[in-house]
Amino acid sequence: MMPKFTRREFLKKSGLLAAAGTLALSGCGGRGNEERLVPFLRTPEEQVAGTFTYYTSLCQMCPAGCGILVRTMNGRANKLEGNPQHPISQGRLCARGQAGLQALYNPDRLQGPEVRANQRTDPFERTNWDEGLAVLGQALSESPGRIAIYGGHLPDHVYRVAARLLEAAGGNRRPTVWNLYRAAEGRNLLQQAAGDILGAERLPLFDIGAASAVISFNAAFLETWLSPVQYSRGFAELRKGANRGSLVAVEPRLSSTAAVADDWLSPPGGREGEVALIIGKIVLDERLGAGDRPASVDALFSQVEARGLAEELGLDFEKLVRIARRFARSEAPLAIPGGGLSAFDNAPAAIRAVLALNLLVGAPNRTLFLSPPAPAGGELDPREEVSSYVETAALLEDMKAGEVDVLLVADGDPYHDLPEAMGFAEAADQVPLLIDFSPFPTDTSELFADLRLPQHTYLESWGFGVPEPGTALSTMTAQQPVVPPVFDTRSLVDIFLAGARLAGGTYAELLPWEDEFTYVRQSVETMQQALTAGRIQTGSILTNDPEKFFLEWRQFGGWWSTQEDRPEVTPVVPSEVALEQLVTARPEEARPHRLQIYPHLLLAEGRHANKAWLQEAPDPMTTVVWQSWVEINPGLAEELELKTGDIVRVASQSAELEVPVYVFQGIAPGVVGMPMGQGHVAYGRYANDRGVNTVDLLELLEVGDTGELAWGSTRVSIEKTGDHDNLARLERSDATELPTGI
Amino acid sequence: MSGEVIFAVIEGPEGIARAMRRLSRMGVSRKRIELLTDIPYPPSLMGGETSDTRLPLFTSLGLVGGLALGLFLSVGTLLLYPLIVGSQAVISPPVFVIVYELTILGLVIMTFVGFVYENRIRKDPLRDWVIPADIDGHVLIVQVPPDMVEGRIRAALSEEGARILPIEDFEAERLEGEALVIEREPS
Amino acid sequence: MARLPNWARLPRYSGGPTRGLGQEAVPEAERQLAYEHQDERHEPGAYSTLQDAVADGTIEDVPPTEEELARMDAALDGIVLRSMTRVGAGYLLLAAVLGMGAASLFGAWLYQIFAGIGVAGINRPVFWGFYITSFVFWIGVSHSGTLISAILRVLNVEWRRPLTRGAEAMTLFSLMVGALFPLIHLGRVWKFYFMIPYPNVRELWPNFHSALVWDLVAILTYMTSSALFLFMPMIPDMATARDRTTGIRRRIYGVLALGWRGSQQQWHRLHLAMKVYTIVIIPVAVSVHSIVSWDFAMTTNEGWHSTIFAPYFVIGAIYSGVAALITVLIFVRRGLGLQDYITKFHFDRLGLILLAVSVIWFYMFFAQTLTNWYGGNPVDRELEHLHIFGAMAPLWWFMVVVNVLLPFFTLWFKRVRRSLPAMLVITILINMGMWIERFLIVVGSNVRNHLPFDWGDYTPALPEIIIAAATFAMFAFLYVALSKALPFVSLWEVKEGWRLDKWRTQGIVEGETEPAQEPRGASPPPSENRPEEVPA
Amino acid sequence: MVACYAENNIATVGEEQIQKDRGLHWIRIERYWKTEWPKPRVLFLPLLCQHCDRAPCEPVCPVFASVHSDDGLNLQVYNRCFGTRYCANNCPYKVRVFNWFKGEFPEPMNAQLNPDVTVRGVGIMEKCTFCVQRIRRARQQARAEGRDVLEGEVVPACVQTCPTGALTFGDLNDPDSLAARLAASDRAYHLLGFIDTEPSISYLKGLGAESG
Repeated sequence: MMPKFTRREFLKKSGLLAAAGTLALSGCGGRGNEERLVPFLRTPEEQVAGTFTYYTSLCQMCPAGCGILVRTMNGRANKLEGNPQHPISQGRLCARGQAGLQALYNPDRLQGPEVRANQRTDPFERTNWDEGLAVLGQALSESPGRIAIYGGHLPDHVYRVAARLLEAAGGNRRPTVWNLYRAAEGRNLLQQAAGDILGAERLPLFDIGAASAVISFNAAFLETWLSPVQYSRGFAELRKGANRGSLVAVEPRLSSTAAVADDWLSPPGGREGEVALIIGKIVLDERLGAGDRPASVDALFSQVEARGLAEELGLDFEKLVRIARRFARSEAPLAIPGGGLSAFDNAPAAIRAVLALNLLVGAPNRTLFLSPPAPAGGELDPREEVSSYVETAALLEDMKAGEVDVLLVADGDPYHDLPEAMGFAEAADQVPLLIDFSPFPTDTSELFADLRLPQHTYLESWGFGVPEPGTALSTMTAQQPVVPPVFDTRSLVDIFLAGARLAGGTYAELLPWEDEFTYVRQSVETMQQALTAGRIQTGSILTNDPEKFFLEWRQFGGWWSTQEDRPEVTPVVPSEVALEQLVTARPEEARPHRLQIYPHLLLAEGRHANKAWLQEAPDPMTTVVWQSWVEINPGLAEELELKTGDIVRVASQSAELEVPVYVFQGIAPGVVGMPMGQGHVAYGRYANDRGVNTVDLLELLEVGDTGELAWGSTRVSIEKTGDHDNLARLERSDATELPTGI
Repeated sequence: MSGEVIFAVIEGPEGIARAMRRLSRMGVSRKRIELLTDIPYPPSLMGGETSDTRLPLFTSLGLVGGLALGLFLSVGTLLLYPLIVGSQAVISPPVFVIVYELTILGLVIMTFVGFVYENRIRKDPLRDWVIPADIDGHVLIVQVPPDMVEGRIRAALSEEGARILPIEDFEAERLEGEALVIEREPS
Repeated sequence: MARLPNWARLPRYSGGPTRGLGQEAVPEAERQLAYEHQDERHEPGAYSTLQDAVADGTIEDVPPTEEELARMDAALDGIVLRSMTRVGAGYLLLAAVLGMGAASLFGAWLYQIFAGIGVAGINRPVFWGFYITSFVFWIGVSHSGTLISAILRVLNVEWRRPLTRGAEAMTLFSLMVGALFPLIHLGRVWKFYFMIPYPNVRELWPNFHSALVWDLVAILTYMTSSALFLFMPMIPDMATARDRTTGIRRRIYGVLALGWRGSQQQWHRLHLAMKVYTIVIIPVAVSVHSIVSWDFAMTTNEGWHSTIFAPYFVIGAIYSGVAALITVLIFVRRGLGLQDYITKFHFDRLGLILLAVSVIWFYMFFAQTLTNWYGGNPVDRELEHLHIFGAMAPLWWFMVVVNVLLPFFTLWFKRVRRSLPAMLVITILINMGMWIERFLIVVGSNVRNHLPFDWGDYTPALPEIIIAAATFAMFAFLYVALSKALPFVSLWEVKEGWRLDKWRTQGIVEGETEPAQEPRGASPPPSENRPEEVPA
Repeated sequence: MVACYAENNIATVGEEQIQKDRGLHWIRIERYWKTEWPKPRVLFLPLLCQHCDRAPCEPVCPVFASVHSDDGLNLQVYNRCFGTRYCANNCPYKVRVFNWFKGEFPEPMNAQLNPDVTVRGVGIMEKCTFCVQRIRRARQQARAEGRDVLEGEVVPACVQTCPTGALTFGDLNDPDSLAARLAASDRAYHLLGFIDTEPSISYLKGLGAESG
């Protein structure tokens, strides 16, 4: 029998032979050359091994859609970098993007399809793709109208296929894309408010780089909000040069965005919108409003009793005056209504108030724009749309009612990511067939899935993305496999297409593509046709040859316009931003603290908890790693006799968690802060049994009639347990003074 | 080496002192007398200094050798393979700590080597004789000068209270204790 | 006028006939003489009372006769050689227990090597912990022996004679123990040879700018010197052992005796070599601990970067060394039955030295602390605050109490100095304090630095604790094991001392430290000793 | 930070080791509170190896594992290091980190390792290298093309990835380079300058526009 002799082994052996040869030769030459080959006197850094090959691709570690470069050697990816030419990333990449390699090479990845025979408590057994796909195909064909797809983030090309799949299945469902991270982005509410004020229901484009004075209303735009890399570049632009722009942050918890701001205002949570009103009133009073502002906008602010309101919010009015003056007098002011505003039941009013402040100072079309349309117009739709909370809850209700026969978990980990009170566990128990497509074992798949069909990571599959909010350059980013698949996995689109083929009927009609590559290729051609049809004349790729276009599209990492294309904002002034709507208060004596939950800078809602790099990278404000924590004001700490690391019981109406305290200088009394992200039970070695799932604390309060979750309105009580945990963090002392000599 | 050898056992330092003086007056050179004692007596009591040793030479050699080695290591090697480290010249004064330590090390080791050499390796006409273990007292070994009569010396020593032992006892002991002390035949 | 009883010099004869050791059985009359003053002898302070009586002339110090001296010699040989040849069950048990203790060190070390250095409690910024603390401690203890014995030799202090061997052995053993620690603390001990200067394949020499290389060389030098310093004067005693044993022992001692016969030449060379060693070893000892201190003082770290460190460490080393010497002598005296050679008088003198050293040490410690405090460097201030009032205050105050107050308020008193239990407690406490002092320097300074973000703390982990504790067992084991092999009292030196004492009293030889005294003995020196009177 | 981990094959050590303060972060952002609640002001201090000209870590290494390169880098030569940790003690910035255990890269995570960078074993000191492998690559490339390394041709991973562009890298010997100009500006200062280690890294004073 021939021994199995893989290529790598061959290389190893030939390398050994070569080394032996060198030694043998040098034996003759006395003080031979083998010492010279790699003398220890030279450091290993002096040596470089081979030449790198770079591939462009698209980062899918968050929904922002940065273009990346992947550095590979010998078929292995070893570094991700920002694509310097890509309009969003421009050569930069955030920590989460960097960690994409650990999604690709995660040691806990599923190595192939797995099925479990009967009960959901049975262990999974490996199966092959034919059998797995057969199950999928059968399920699709047998359950028309009773199929649902869930995902926390579905890349545009996947969403499009998934939507078509559901369309073919009938039943009027669209893929459910929702979790707390997406809720914290507040896309839907921002879009709605933009419709109200900026005249188009589209995400606004905040050109921070062009601004000279920015007020951020609860926007963690340097961390997790919408498109952090792009905003960070903008922020760098803002701060650059002699005319260093200013940044004021209005938020109850000092995020790392607020930490680098010039001023931090901490009104009680949910009352940031009122600060916008106060600033607007001051601008009016001082006659600093922009000359070209819509006349009626003044009326929104004129009724505000600024000084009294400031006092009520506990803010220094004189300071607000200074801030307002600087803001309004600056050449290019910009007020950003952040995702944090969507956390409260007055979110629409608050966002409108902030956008109205922009109108007052003349920000529209100077620093405030709308996202450009997709390059191929509607041809590529549907693109990913975030569902509302109510839609998601409705899906769960349907499941509980037994109206869903097949749940396809295309991405994410609903059991972990959705608040416990929504009852995913209960709902999933009622679903006869749950297929999970995550490349990793997840809490959901471990507990509820019947079949696991692991998909490729984004570095192994094809795709495209049309970023939203993009930049002023309309873009279609290329995603391509940069390494051969590490395990026996398939791309999700391929799985869906294969399932559709097996199911036949409408499925095959609506999903006609042979495989993912053909699908992507065709989509690119669609776009190219749209371009050549004359809608956009300039662009990064100037060719009409589809072959060449596709090649260059992959080579440069996508197509993007070379001319800025900013849809004009045509302000619509609302009749009022009712002050009453802004007053949000749910005093509850039994639960004295408002819970401010926020997406973890590195772990997001928890999808990155299985990546060691991201677990080990410290949260910038607390420097905590590998853990959950609750941030409390030093005053409260004193009152409860708590110090950092003491374990407290945090209880809301929905749940009770025990978690270590971090005494945080940057959080107002009455608020406690908790990051999302930990508390997994079956998400691989790096994530399991680590910290708590803070999302479970949330009460299910809705934002008015918008159908969104007021995820910042939960109230909790805090109780000392007497236990202590040496909270793992980088800072070693509670000493807060500055080092000497700085 | 010619001439008879006399072995005398003398009790007590006073007796030895007397015997030594007697021998010296009889004209037996100090070099022909070997005195074996279990503790050191002041030379003034024991017939004067017998400073026939090259130990200082060894010590000096060690000193010079250690110094050279120290200089080579602390200056030479640094010049041979100059690597730059922060805030220090290639040869900086602190490296002379090494020179000092190695100088001392050389000195100490060579002194010991000298000591061993002198005790075990160096040729010494009277050193081949061993004291039998059960002899109580101090042993005086006298090599009779060629121009003297052995009997006279014997008599003189006996007069001073020495017990003259037959040479056969010593030879037997020498064979028995071969591995311990002596490998060489007395010439 | 009463006569100073011979037992004040005479070793207690405490056994039956010692055939096989080449010794005559002691006659009954002799035994009677030995026991004559037994009660008196066991009375606390009797010995010193007698010494005092000699000093003020109420008791006459009559030199022993030659016969008495011969008996004293034989009894001393007997005690020492018997302890080298007799192995009892108690001894074996003790050796086994200590041996297991010492073995646990290597067990823990092996575990650390295979598991990774991380099983120790060290971290960033406390990169050095128990290991370096122990290293400094043991190197410090090693200073006792050589330094005490060399200085006393240089000054010709006669009472040193029964002590030197034990002190020198202590130096060597604690060096052996201490030198293990730089190895134990290495991250990759299997690459230790990187530090040895030889022309290697890596074409690289060690970096002689590094205080650690100084350490290596200095400890090598010190270890060699002190080993030879211990061994050289042992050669005549090895010869004695050779002559009085049989079989394998005889062969081994024969080899170790290096052909010693006791000829005048050899004695002369020995004296010469010892003179060289005695002079040379004092600066070596000083340099070794200076260099150990420079491991710290050469850095930029606050709490370490101090010019006083070299003398401070040296005096600290002598301090803990003298204390350890007293502790060890108490045990050795008991274990080897040397009560008549190592007497309360010795403890009295050593106690005085200890007192003096403790005061000097306190002076240095105070100077160091005061300048740190007064200098106002924020990190120094923080460190002092941490030590004196902060988390490390219990350690610091313990150290101050046992290293400053305790010796000062006890060692002034003769009764304390002559009470062995008191001395045992005091010296053990002093060494605990000195261990803590090293801990406060090594770890206590590393926990704070210029960047408060990187302040740290340190909790020793089990392997570190085991290893640090096991070194004490190892040290004791070396002592116990080698006490069966080596003569722990320098036979010839003690004997020489008795003779010199006698001759000085008789004015035959001049004392080297004191002027020649008038012969005080009742009987004049034998006329035969005068050269001019020697009959023709 | 993560870019640094990816570029330089830094192992993660896990929660327990971080609790023992044994993280291997080559660059860390130290967060200081200039003032505390109720008016907290934060200062972020990115701390990485300062590549001092008069590096205190270098002379103390007994085996020349910490040496100066000809272009002024402060090198750590892993295969020479045997772990005395003396250099780390002597570093005023405490930026040297130590491999207390062997770093783990369970299959298939080993595939992500950068082939240019040695994977360190147990008992070895490591620290920021300014991504020396990138500098070497650029230099070889430039040499092959018979030119000097151009400004901006090479940047360490952290500088490359930092979204806010807070870090600038360049040749201080070239007075026209951006880095040299910034280092010469009035805003530039050296961290712990009083120790006089002559670091290669300059920090720029912030121009805060605080309003009360």
